[in-house]
Amino acid sequence: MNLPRLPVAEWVDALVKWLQTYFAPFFALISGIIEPTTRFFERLLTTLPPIYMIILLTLLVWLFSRFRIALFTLLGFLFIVHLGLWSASVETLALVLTSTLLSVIIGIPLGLWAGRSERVKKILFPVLDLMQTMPAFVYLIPAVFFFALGPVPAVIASVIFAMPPTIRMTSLGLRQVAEELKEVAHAFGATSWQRLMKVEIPLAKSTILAGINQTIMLSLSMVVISSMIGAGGLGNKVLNAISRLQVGKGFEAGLAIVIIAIVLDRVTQNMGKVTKKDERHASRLGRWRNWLAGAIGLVLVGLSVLAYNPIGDNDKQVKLTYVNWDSEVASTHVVKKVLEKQGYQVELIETEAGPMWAGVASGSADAHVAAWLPATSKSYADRYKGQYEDLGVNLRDTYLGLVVPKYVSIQSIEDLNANKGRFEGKIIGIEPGSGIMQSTEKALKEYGLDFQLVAGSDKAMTASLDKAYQQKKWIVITGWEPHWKFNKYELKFLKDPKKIYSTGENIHTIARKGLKEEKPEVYRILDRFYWTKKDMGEVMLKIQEGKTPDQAAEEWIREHPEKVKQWTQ
Amino acid sequence: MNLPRLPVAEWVDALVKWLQTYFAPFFALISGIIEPTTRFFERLLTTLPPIYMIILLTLLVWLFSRFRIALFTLLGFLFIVHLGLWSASVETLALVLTSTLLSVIIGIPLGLWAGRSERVKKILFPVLDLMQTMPAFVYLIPAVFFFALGPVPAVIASVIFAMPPTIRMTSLGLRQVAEELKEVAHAFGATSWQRLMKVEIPLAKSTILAGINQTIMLSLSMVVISSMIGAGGLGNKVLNAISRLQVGKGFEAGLAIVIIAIVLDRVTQNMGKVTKKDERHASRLGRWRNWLAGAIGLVLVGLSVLAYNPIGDNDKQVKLTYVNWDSEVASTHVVKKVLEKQGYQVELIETEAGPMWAGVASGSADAHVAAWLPATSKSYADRYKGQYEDLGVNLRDTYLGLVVPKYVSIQSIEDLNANKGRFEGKIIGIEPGSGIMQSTEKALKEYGLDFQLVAGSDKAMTASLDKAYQQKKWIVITGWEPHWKFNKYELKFLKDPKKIYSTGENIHTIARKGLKEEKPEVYRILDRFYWTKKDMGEVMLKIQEGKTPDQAAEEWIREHPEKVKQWTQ
Amino acid sequence: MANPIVVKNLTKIFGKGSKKALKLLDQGKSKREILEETGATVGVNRANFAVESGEIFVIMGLSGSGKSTLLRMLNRLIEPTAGQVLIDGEDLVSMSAEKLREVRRKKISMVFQKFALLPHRSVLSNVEFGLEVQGIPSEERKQKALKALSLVGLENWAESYPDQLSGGMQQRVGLARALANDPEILLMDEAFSALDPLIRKDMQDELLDLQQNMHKTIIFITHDLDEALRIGDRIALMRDGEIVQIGTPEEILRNPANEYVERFVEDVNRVKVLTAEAVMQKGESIVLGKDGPRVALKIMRDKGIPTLVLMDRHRHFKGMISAEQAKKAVEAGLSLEDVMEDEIIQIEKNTPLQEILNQMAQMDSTYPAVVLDENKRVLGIVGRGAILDALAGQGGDEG
Amino acid sequence: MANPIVVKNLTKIFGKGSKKALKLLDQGKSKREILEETGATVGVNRANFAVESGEIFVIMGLSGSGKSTLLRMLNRLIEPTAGQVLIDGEDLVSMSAEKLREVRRKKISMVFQKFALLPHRSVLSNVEFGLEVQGIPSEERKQKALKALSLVGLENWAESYPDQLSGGMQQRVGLARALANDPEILLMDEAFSALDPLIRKDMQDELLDLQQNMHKTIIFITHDLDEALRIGDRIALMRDGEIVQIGTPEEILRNPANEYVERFVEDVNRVKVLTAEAVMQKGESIVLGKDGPRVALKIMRDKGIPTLVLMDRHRHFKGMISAEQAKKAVEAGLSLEDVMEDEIIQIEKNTPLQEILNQMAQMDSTYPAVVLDENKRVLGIVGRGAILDALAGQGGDEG
Ligand SMILES: Nc1ncnc2c1ncn2[C@@H]1O[C@H](COP(=O)(O)OP(=O)(O)OP(=O)(O)O)[C@@H](O)[C@H]1O
Ligand SMILES: Nc1ncnc2c1ncn2[C@@H]1O[C@H](COP(=O)(O)OP(=O)(O)OP(=O)(O)O)[C@@H](O)[C@H]1O
Ligand SMILES: [Mg+2]
Ligand SMILES: [Mg+2]
Repeated sequence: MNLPRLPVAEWVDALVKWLQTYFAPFFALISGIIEPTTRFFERLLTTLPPIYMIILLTLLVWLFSRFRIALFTLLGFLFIVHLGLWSASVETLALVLTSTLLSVIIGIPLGLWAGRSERVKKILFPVLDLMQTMPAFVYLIPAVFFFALGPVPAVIASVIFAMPPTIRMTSLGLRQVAEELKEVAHAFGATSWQRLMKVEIPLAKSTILAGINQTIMLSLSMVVISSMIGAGGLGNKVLNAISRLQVGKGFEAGLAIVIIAIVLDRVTQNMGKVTKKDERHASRLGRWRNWLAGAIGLVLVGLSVLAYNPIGDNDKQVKLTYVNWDSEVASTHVVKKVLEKQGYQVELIETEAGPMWAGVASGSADAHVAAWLPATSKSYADRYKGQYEDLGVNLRDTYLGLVVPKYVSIQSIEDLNANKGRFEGKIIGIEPGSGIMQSTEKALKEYGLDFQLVAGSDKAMTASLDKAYQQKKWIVITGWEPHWKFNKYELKFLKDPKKIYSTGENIHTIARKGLKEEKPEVYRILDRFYWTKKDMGEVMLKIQEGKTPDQAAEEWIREHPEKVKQWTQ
Repeated sequence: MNLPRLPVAEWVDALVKWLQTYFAPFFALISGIIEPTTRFFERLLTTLPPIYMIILLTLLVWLFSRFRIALFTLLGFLFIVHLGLWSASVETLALVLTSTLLSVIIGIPLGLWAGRSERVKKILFPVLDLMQTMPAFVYLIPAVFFFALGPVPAVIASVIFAMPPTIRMTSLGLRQVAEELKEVAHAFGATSWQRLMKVEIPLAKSTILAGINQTIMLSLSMVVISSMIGAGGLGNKVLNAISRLQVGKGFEAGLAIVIIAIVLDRVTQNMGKVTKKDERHASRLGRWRNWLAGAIGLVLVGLSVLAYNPIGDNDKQVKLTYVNWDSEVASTHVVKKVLEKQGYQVELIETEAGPMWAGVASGSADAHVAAWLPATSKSYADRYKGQYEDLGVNLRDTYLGLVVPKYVSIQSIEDLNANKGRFEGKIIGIEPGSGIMQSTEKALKEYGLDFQLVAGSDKAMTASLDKAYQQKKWIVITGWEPHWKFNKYELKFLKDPKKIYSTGENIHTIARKGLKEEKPEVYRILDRFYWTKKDMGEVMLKIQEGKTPDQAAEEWIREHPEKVKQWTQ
Repeated sequence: MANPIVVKNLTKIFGKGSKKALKLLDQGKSKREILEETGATVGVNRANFAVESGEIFVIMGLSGSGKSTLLRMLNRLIEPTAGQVLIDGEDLVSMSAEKLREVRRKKISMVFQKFALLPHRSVLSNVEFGLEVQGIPSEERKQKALKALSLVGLENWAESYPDQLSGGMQQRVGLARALANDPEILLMDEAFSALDPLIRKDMQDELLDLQQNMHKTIIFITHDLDEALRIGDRIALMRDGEIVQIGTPEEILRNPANEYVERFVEDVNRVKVLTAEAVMQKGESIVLGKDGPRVALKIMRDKGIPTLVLMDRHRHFKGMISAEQAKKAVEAGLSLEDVMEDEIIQIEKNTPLQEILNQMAQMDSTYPAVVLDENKRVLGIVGRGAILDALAGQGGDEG
Repeated sequence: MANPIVVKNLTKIFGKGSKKALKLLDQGKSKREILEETGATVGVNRANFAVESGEIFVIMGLSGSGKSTLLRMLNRLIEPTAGQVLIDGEDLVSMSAEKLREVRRKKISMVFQKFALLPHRSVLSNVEFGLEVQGIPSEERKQKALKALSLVGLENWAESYPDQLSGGMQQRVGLARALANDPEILLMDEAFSALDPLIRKDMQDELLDLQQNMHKTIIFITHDLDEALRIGDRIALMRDGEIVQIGTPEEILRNPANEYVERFVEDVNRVKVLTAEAVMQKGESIVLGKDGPRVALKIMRDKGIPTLVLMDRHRHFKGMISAEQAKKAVEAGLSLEDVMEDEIIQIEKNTPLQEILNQMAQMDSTYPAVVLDENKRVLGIVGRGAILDALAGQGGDEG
């Protein structure tokens, strides 16, 4: 094979670039359709408190299927609420509903076409093969290039992956309609359209529904992957848990997905199976069912009106994206609250680092405050060189070292040996093997400290610190900043003249190109946003104490009007 | 819902721990079955050079299906070779074949059972629902806990995800056998077993094959996800490309997956469709087909014998795992080569950071040389505290700064202004916005440099440097270490008294617990492994110049016998 | 009235190479030869016939003989390969799609073997289908459909669904659907084949009843000869796509065109199928009041016949007389009126033999039955011997 | 030989609540009432019969009447709810699974409606199936299978596959498969229903031919009365799970047990079904050489009959004589031998009427046909009148 290598990769890259350049308005149009739809579903499902919404959904399920499924829905969804995963589930549901809707709207006409014409089928089906076998990961990144970060590319990716069964089964359903029944339509002089509407579609209905069922299942299976590009929801919970190696947490989120999947599966399967006979049976069952249907219908319409909140003034909307690290959660939420105080609607998109950068670079997100430079985020920063604006540092210099309460009167590590007795000869560490423990071991050697480094856990250390702090006893612990303990206690780092402990990076704020012109006020606030590790630590502390990030940010802003004023003036 | 929260997550975590503790031998047994199988397939497919193997596969496909499919196989596979993805494809194929084999061996008996007994079906099918809807990500990490990193957990995960269709369709196929034909068996006094073997299975065959077809497709769709836990293959290529935002590259790998998928799909689909009639037809087509079948069979047997290389002495095997960063590629391959020189068989597992740590912690990999401490890898290091041994630093202090050729006679950034003319007033930078450019801008300010920072690209900068270097002109560029340019050219960092540029972390070597006792020599070599940025840079340079990592490492070792001797003595 | 359906050289060849196959057909090759040579299947081979208005025209033949194909070309559900189908003189084959739809909507309806009811529609709405397709407003539609339903006696089942009905009832719905838009022509493809024997008989009766009132032109397919004979005014027998014979049931029974038809026909219950007309003999007669017993006796002796029909001057039937009785009258000097037997079985031309036999068995007389027209004028006589001869497959002489 | 199959009170109730349904059955509730009350379907309701060795026992009835259920209980493909099935005196119902398998392998074979050939096996291998299951070695198996195949005339198709054969050939394979292990009893469930009418007739003939040589005990299901009458030695008519009537074809034709049977029977072609035996009359006779023409004339006059049978002392048939001829003999002084007609149609007890009619039509004589036994001894006579009466549905008197 000494042929010159086909530059497939280059072609694709060029194509992507070309599409990005010339099809931007088209993609914007698509975004403009998908995004509001997803939002609508999300709002619709959150117009009522979870319990009521679940009861409503249960009734709806009951209406469309059988009692057992409704019961499962009720219990399953309550269980999800119990696990605290309801709002994530709602996001996931909204995403799945949007993808399914889109798949149906596009897929059924295509399927009908392929069901009627052998030629269309011959052309279409290989494309479907490609759509189903090409790993979603491959088109995830282009999707971000083309569409804003967040639900839109997720929906697009889901549709690509999940639509084929709807097309295939619609085509199959049409082809499976008994020849004799098609002949009936012909023989009575039906037009092609009449045949389709009066004979073929009604008879293919259950097969088509089976296709939609598969589409729903497949788009559910994309939930985790699409949360990699900021789709949020349960997939995000799974990814977070997994990246922290919390198997149990991941399992909980997975279980929620399974519950939703089973509910959606059973309901659509049942709809496919329902024959006229059942419907007749049902209608004979009594009018209460019709009443119920009417009532649910009314409620839904009402909720829809409520949920159909016209999409706000675009000038007043801001999208921030972030990665789920403690520090970024704190800073992003504070920025969000500050902007909201200025009258903006702020949307937060939690994602992976790559898409976060891609989002801002593509202009689909306005900014992020999570660029760890110069090291951690270097590859992304380089990749998108020139496609974003660096608004400078918002937090400076993280710290590692040995920490003591302020009331401890020594200042440097070198002073420790002299006070060994007061410290009981112990440095309280955290989990063995962690970076700071290693540095500390090195410090013991380098400074010749005659101390024992007690390995344990973060929690154990905090407990020791708390106890000592209450009693004003001397204690030395391993510590790092930003961390909430610096806000809860008065602590200080011991000087480290031998520079054993490393000093960290700065966190930068990154905005998209054009933000300055389009939303100068937002730009200014982001540009001015600057705080200290102590500030951040306060917010983290609040979160650590159980507040939601929103609450924590809210409170912190209330407590620091002067800082906020600096940013916003 | 003010009930106490059900500690589902905790239960799961406890269960995982418990299984890990008490079922280790069981899991080891499973690994002991799966791993050699995968290896066998991999070896089998690599016994011949790609071209010959592809011809053999094409003939095989032809034998089992139609000419068009065989032709597609030939062209498709050649295209894969052309893209340079053959060896990755072989890994993927081996993985898929193993998963399919396992799914069939487990799934068909279960399916037959469920096809015979309504009760079994009732119990089994909800489990299948769970298997199919629970996101694979959730059980990926436990899979790593239970099994060695690499193909085994990937196969397990694939089997979980992909087996259900085989079970379902086998059960369905059995149930679809015409009642009359089952009655024939009964009426002629066949035993239950005779009925199964002589009537039911032959008649359900095509449905069962359709199930296997789906299983193959699903296990192919797991390829990318399973490469997150070190399964390698095409999935890895996709992930790598994606994490570097190389859409085109990713597409190429995706295309290879699509090709394999289509070939496997068409072949199995065709096998399902082949009726007795076709077979009769085929046999009438002439004896040459039988000859072909015989020949291929013989070749395959021969190759199998070749491939059935008894698994080597376990004491002489070492598994290293690494993440695909330039630096880690270099160091890991060097260590590999060194160990090979000592007579070890070294297997490299490329994976994500998380699984890399989990692998060593669980003891399924022996070591990795890629712990960036104290910052980057902190979370992993903490997570597995006590489950590994830190063998200390293998590379120290990365550097950022302004770089000049050695022949430039100034030493410090502070000297730049005075020599502005000789530098033509320019600092050659790289892509705008990257970490180092920002630092340089800051440096311009802080040192009051009257220089222009020229933004461009890495490549452009290297080109400028090369040109200047040839002509011994003065030039100042932004640079960082480790980097191959320090090896290609004689360069030096300008002193940075204001410490504008950060200094980085150290890279540690991490070994599994017990390695010291079990493979003391390996442990010693790993422990002693220590080199400089310059060393690493040399290897990186070779790779950058187009050598494979293996070649590069090999050469570097040849060139540095003294260093290697230090490690191995 | 002209023939509502005229079929000329109608041919259907399935598969590729129909051109070549057509040529081979013209060369007189058989269906099998053509299949082997070209791979094309001859569905129907140059069918020619004309159906009369108000007639039930039955097409029969074994499975695969091309019955359905032929029928479906009559409304162009299957596109003919060659030939013409003239519906009321217009050629269906060359008709525009628009025009064809109009014909299908107004003139030709079809009833299907497996009923082909739309399972998702109620009975009423199934019957409405043809009207709905024409865009007839819903009220009118409903009325017409209900009328059609009441024709088949299912007006009370309008709101049911097909799967709630038995097979026979379902086929009635199919019939009602076909009748709803009041077509001239009904095409029925093995309409009763899926029904149980007893129900099937009921449906046949019902069809005949309906036909009495509606006078549709019906093309009816069956592979059951009994059914064909029972309901068909004329029967076309098909084999391998060719029409082997066309004729009335009696013509086919009496003169099977070839061995194939003969085999088909050999098991038929002739007593049910044959009618008086088929077996009646002229029957010598004399006019009462004109001729006396002596003349009667002479005629009987001369012609060697045992009985004589007596009628009045208007050829109205009066009675019969045997040679014995005539002799008695001559001997006793009685008139013919005095000795004649007037308790004679009186039948019509189309009375089936079974009926005649039953009456004869009841009367237990030795006189033949007499065949009268609607004005009681004598057409002929049916003696036992003639019936027995007919049953033996010999047929009687035409009267 | 004892009855190979005896069925006692055999009952099958499908669905739950069969206990309760059984009780209701005993209370005489109908199938429909039981369905409404318990939701259980009565498949077969207390069937009682015994099949004789070598007999073809036909079970017929409409769809859903329980034929298949009854048949399948005879080899326990369906588990009876109550009652006994005695195969050669052994109760199948209480038999162990092991024993049952043995019976199915050796004594009872089955032929299925839709042939039920295994599509993945060649014809030969299909026929071998029953033998294979018994573990018979491959050579012997093949030999036996080939023998069975040659019985049905398909020895040249052994290597073909079922889908290459026509329907009739496929069913022959099904028959060969059933015959291969030489069972005593053959169960045939609508074995010919899926075949075209002509092919069906061929198969019936073939079955009757086979039966002549093999003398199996055959239970044959059909819903076609013609078929039942054609091949059945006895017929059991079922309705709603009950056996309504059991009898020979003639018994059923002549004495339908109720209106249901009557409706079934009304369309039957009696000419084909009824035999001489059913219509023959005693026929007065005199012995030649003993009595003269005068005696003959007297007998005829006394009894009011037109013909007399003449036989020799051993009751061997010699000829017939009419009153006219006898008178002529008396007048001319001739002996009976001189004037008797000896060209008389001679038939056997089981000659069908059709045959007699055909002969009569050929002979064109007025004499009745005479029924002889195998030794040419006179059993009775069949006159035209008797035949016509039988066709009228009245039946003849027993001879
Ligand atoms: N769509 C088709 N394509 C090819 N051949 C066909 C097609 N339809 C019918 N034929 C062939 O045409 C011939 C006539 O078929 P047709 O269905 O008209 O027979 P039929 O008399 O209606 O039989 P049946 O009694 O089984 O309905 C058969 O040989 C059949 O195989
Ligand atoms: N497995 C079953 N479960 C429930 N009811 C059944 C079952 N099999 C048969 N039946 C019922 O038992 C009755 C007799 O059925 P069976 O199949 O014996 O009738 P059949 O006379 O063979 O009819 P056909 O001529 O249609 O074959 C019917 O009412 C049928 O609905
Ligand atoms: Mg047909
Ligand atoms: Mg049956």
